[in-house]
Amino acid sequence: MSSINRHSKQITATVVSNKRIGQYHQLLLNIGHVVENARPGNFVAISVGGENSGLILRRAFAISRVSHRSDKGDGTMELIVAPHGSGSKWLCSQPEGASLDVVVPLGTAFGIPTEPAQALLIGGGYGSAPLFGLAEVLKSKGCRVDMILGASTASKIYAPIEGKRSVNSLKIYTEDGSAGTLGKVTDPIPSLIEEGLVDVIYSCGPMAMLAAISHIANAADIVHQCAVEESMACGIGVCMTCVLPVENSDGQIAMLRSCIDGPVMDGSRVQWNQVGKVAK
Amino acid sequence: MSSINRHSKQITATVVSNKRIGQYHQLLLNIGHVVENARPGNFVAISVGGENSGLILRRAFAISRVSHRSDKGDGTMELIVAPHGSGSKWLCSQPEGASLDVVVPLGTAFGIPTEPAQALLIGGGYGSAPLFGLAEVLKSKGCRVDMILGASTASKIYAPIEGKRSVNSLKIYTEDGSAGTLGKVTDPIPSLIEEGLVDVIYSCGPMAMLAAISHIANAADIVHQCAVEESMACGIGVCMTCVLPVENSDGQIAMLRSCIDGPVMDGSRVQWNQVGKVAK
Amino acid sequence: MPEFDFSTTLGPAWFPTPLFTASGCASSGKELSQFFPLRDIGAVVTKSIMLKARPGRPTPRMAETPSGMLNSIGLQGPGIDTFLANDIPWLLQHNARVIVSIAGENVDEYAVLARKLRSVEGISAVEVNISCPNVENRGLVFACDPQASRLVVDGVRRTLGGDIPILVKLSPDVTDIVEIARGVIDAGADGLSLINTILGMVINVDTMRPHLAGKTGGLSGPAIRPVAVRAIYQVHQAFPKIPILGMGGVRSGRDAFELVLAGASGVSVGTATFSNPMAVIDVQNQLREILMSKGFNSLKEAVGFAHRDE
Amino acid sequence: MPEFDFSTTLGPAWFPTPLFTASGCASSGKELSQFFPLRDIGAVVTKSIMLKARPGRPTPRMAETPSGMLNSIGLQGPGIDTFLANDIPWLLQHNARVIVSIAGENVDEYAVLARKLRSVEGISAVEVNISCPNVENRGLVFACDPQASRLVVDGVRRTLGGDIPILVKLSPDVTDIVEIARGVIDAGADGLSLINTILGMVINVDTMRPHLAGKTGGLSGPAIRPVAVRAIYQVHQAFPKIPILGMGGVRSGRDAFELVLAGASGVSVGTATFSNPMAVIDVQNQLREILMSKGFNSLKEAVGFAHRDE
Ligand SMILES: Cc1cc2nc3c(=O)[nH]c(=O)nc-3n(C[C@H](O)[C@H](O)[C@H](O)COP(=O)(O)OP(=O)(O)OC[C@H]3O[C@@H](n4cnc5c(N)ncnc54)[C@H](O)[C@@H]3O)c2cc1C
Ligand SMILES: Cc1cc2nc3c(=O)[nH]c(=O)nc-3n(C[C@H](O)[C@H](O)[C@H](O)COP(=O)(O)OP(=O)(O)OC[C@H]3O[C@@H](n4cnc5c(N)ncnc54)[C@H](O)[C@@H]3O)c2cc1C
Ligand SMILES: Cc1cc2nc3c(=O)[nH]c(=O)nc-3n(C[C@H](O)[C@H](O)[C@H](O)COP(=O)(O)O)c2cc1C
Ligand SMILES: Cc1cc2nc3c(=O)[nH]c(=O)nc-3n(C[C@H](O)[C@H](O)[C@H](O)COP(=O)(O)O)c2cc1C
Ligand code: FES
Ligand code: FES
Repeated sequence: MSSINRHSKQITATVVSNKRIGQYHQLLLNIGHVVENARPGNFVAISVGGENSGLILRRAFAISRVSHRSDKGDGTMELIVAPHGSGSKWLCSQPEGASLDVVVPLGTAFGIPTEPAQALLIGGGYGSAPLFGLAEVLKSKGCRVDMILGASTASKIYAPIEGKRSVNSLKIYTEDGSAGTLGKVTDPIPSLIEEGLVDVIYSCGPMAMLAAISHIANAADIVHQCAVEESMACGIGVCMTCVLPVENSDGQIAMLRSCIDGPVMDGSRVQWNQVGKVAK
Repeated sequence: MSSINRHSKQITATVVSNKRIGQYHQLLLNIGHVVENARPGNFVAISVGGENSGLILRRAFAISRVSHRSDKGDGTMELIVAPHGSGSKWLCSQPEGASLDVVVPLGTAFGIPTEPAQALLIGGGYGSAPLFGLAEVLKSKGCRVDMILGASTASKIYAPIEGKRSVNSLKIYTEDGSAGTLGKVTDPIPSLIEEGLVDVIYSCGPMAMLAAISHIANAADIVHQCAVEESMACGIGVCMTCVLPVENSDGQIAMLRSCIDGPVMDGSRVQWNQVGKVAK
Repeated sequence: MPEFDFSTTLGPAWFPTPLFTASGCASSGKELSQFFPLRDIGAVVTKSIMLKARPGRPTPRMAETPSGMLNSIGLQGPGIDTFLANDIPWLLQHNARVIVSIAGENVDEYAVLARKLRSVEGISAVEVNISCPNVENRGLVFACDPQASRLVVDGVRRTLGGDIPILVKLSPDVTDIVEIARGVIDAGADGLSLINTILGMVINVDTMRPHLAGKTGGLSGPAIRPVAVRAIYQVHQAFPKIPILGMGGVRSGRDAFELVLAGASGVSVGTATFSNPMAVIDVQNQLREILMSKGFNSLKEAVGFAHRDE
Repeated sequence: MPEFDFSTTLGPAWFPTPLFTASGCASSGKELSQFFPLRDIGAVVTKSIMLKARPGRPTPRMAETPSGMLNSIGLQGPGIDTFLANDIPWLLQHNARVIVSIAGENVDEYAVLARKLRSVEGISAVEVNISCPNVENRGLVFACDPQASRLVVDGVRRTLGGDIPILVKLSPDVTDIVEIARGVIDAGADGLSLINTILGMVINVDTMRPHLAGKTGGLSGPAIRPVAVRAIYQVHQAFPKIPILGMGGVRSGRDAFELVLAGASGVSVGTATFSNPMAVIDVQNQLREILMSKGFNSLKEAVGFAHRDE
């Protein structure tokens, strides 16, 4: 824990652009050189509603991708935001040039293999966002990157054209068949594993999806790093609202904070069937 | 009372322009044909802070001037806003094109003489705002209009060039002498009265100023219509927070609501020395 | 499909819709009638009226707080006789249903007020505001004293007879609101109004003194909604058959729905009217829409729905 | 001109500044040390620790409300032994001043906790959180029961001896907070912490059930500030010599100043840290500036200043 959030800073970020993509908004924020410390899997926490807001808590969003030009001190970060409730809708309504109060970067990052490996990246809905940044890093380390994205319907698939450059293959599944194959992201995993194409699984998306992937990965004894999403009040480990039951190294179940012991966690240790319950 | 607020409407108004003038902001709002019911002395109540605002009460502002082109259905209303606390500062930060939630018009209006008369208009700080709209109306009725404006310092004097067209004379007083004459708006009143130049006094500004004018007007037995300013929660007469001790026609002191029995009141009836106390 | 039934009952009183003004937030009704026809809502709950005319507290009487406000009006009003002579006839003439809120300085005064109301035709219910200081007991607020609140309700009940339903309005500023509720139900309340304001204070950082002339004031508005929901939930759980008129921070149909799910048969809108003169009507329309979209056939099906399977 | 004196005392304990974390809003301190050096603030008030390790309540544990939030953590923690072995040494090593908050399930447990703390070097004070259910009395919260709260404090006082100052943290969910304060002062409290959260509930309009797994939760944040100011004002008026550690909705120096004027000798920042990791430091700097700009020579001059001339 001691190293978590060591590089976190509360900064004022400017909205460089705000584009609607399907049901999401792609927000590009200038966060300066802080960008250098952002790793795939990290998230940010943003104040919403403006100065006199009655919404007092920050909202958490995964960092999708970053880019920087160290010579100019410029660093941009991309977020993919689904307009859900008041806070995220406010965020989606912010015009170019608006200033945002952001704490960045937060939480754990995806672990990167030290040797080139075959990586399977699985994203549900806006959960695909951080996977594109991850894919770039994996690719640069010489990994093979296969990606599977799913959602209920086509407009909830986030798969930008630029992003596809970093992946070796991309499969899309929708539950209504409006894009890609009719079905779920979990459908093709077993055969990919069987074909020996999967050394490690990375995933991000709804908790039920992460649980299903864990089930498959556990059975095949494949490492599964997943980015979880629990309701967070503080995002920095001080409030204890975001806990999940997770098995310790000594085999005991503890209620760990998904904001600082996560969001990236070892899928095999999360007690998926007990999420929302209390560890005994 | 039954006719008060009969024409009030809750509308969405667009900011046509927002200009800084001295320490104030001049806001021009398009309020459509509602403008036809606005009379000098009326005020408006505006929601502040945006959709998720923790500022739950409307802010009250005097209507400075209105203009309309009935052929186009356009009607604009000008407000002069002092950036005071969170709400008024938010309002002053609204850009051209922003939408505001406004209830308009509210409260009593200045009474207009049925015959041409000599009117003295006295304003303190942003209290001059409604006097320019009033001056136009008085002028159009053939009245002579003398105006005295005062403030602590030059930047708190609001006296637009266009406004000066509707007045026969304009005197300015500042407490630090940075504009006009060093002194208070009350200084010249007695001599004007003595010279027989004053049939009726209209005033708007800080309560202490209104009290001082009332004192002079009472002594000379001159009608004094003043627009008071009390802290208001509702602005429409339902909360009882904005009360002032006022003498009834039957000589009794009652706690009247300055939002619907005002803001324009008969200065001679307000019990200035008991404001903030309770009528016995 | 049967038509949606939006009506509600508070004890023996029937109302076509479950939306009401909150006492003290609609004056006597006239002022709001400039914005919508009063007969369109469930009923107007009038500002608590006392025996004698009262000037109320000195100003400042209000302070805005985060998502809320404090008020300290001190029950300014014309006294019951003037009220009955002027305000009630006006309301009835305009086809408004009326719930009269009463407040007294001692136990007897409540009974006297009830006696004056007894013969008045056309009143739908009486709301007994017991969140006022009992001058006979060191100014202790009736609603904070189980014994005193029981006595007040007992007196009103005996005087009114069984004709006019009695709603008793409780304060959340108590250790155990269920206990206070039990007392007033035993004493004959037909229903409960929950909640009155929460005692608060704002200090003016310029004068460095309490901002309100009355020093403390009552906190209302969205800030207190979670407290209202909790109080309604607790009391409905303890007394599921006693109708509750809920209030506290409601400014949208969604908020009203929350109170209904917790156990409110009717919802009063108070502070929200200050920022939106049409609030009661807007909330009413939104609540109807939400209930229908959730598949309820009537308001009554939704009352206390959050307690199901327990 | 003498230098401005920002220091404060809570009973016999001295602190260089009057700004503290609020219990449960800074975990054990480590996490915040990524954002500022803990020694820069008055002290870290640790999350209430119980005798045994506790997993806390199921999730969801929080809900945002207008200008506030509800929490229902259920005192998750490692138990006092692990806490004393790991957290306290870490804090002291980093030169943080420490106030340890304790919570028990019955009167004895508080005394046992006090015994464990007695021999620990370097603790500035103990905050006794009595806003927890007493398992031996139908789960009634200690702080809502004058007798139980008195017994708890009495036990802690006897066990600790006179060395470590005791602050007792009260709940605002009572009919008369002054009465509860009187009881715990009589039992030996050196100071009071005011206020803990207010009991509330949010109903999830999608599931149409209480949103929190624990159903009710504690309301905190700016929404409750007027209640905190009122409680501090009332208690300071009744016991002007008893130091108060104030908390409830403070997110700026202006807010902290309000609590100080009402009578707080120190101010804890809780929920504001969730939206601003640097909140304690920011509030501290702003408060110092405000006090100086108002012409105070020391914090102490401002404590309770709103009560002057009464
Ligand atoms: C680590 C992490 C990464 C996330 N990444 C993304 C992302 O890349 N894109 C995206 O669109 N969304 C993301 N989310 C979800 C996003 O935080 C919520 O959609 C958002 O907080 C909802 O706020 P609201 O005001 O719109 O909704 P409301 O429902 O009004 O929010 C009310 C409260 O509940 C909390 N809340 C509600 N839903 C969620 C949720 N799903 N997760 C956490 N807290 C919630 C809010 O933070 C707020 O405090 C992420 C969440 C977490 C924890
Ligand atoms: C009838 C009327 C006409 C007014 N006309 C103008 C005008 O033309 N130009 C202008 O700049 N100001 C005018 N004011 C004053 C203006 O309403 C306040 O400056 C404004 O409400 C302050 O809000 P705030 O959020 O900036 O300040 P805050 O101090 O943060 O406000 C807190 C609360 O107190 C109330 N309040 C604070 N100061 C006043 C005040 N002076 N009068 C009434 N309520 C107050 C606010 O409405 C709010 O509810 C008028 C007030 C009234 C009653
Ligand atoms: C200005 C004001 C005056 C009030 N006067 C009364 C009153 O006379 N009698 C009463 O029972 N409640 C009174 N209340 C309390 C409200 O009826 C209501 O219970 C409370 O404000 C919570 O609802 P809200 O948040 O919707 O305002 C008053 C509230 C306000 C804000
Ligand atoms: C998530 C959370 C956890 C809390 N845990 C504790 C606790 O363990 N012990 C305690 O005495 N108070 C606890 N509190 C109450 C706070 O210390 C504080 O009294 C209250 O939140 C009001 O202050 P605030 O508005 O600044 O948060 C907690 C509050 C929150 C929001
Ligand atoms: S969100 Fe506060 S501890 Fe994780
Ligand atoms: S502001 Fe509400 S009655 Fe005047």
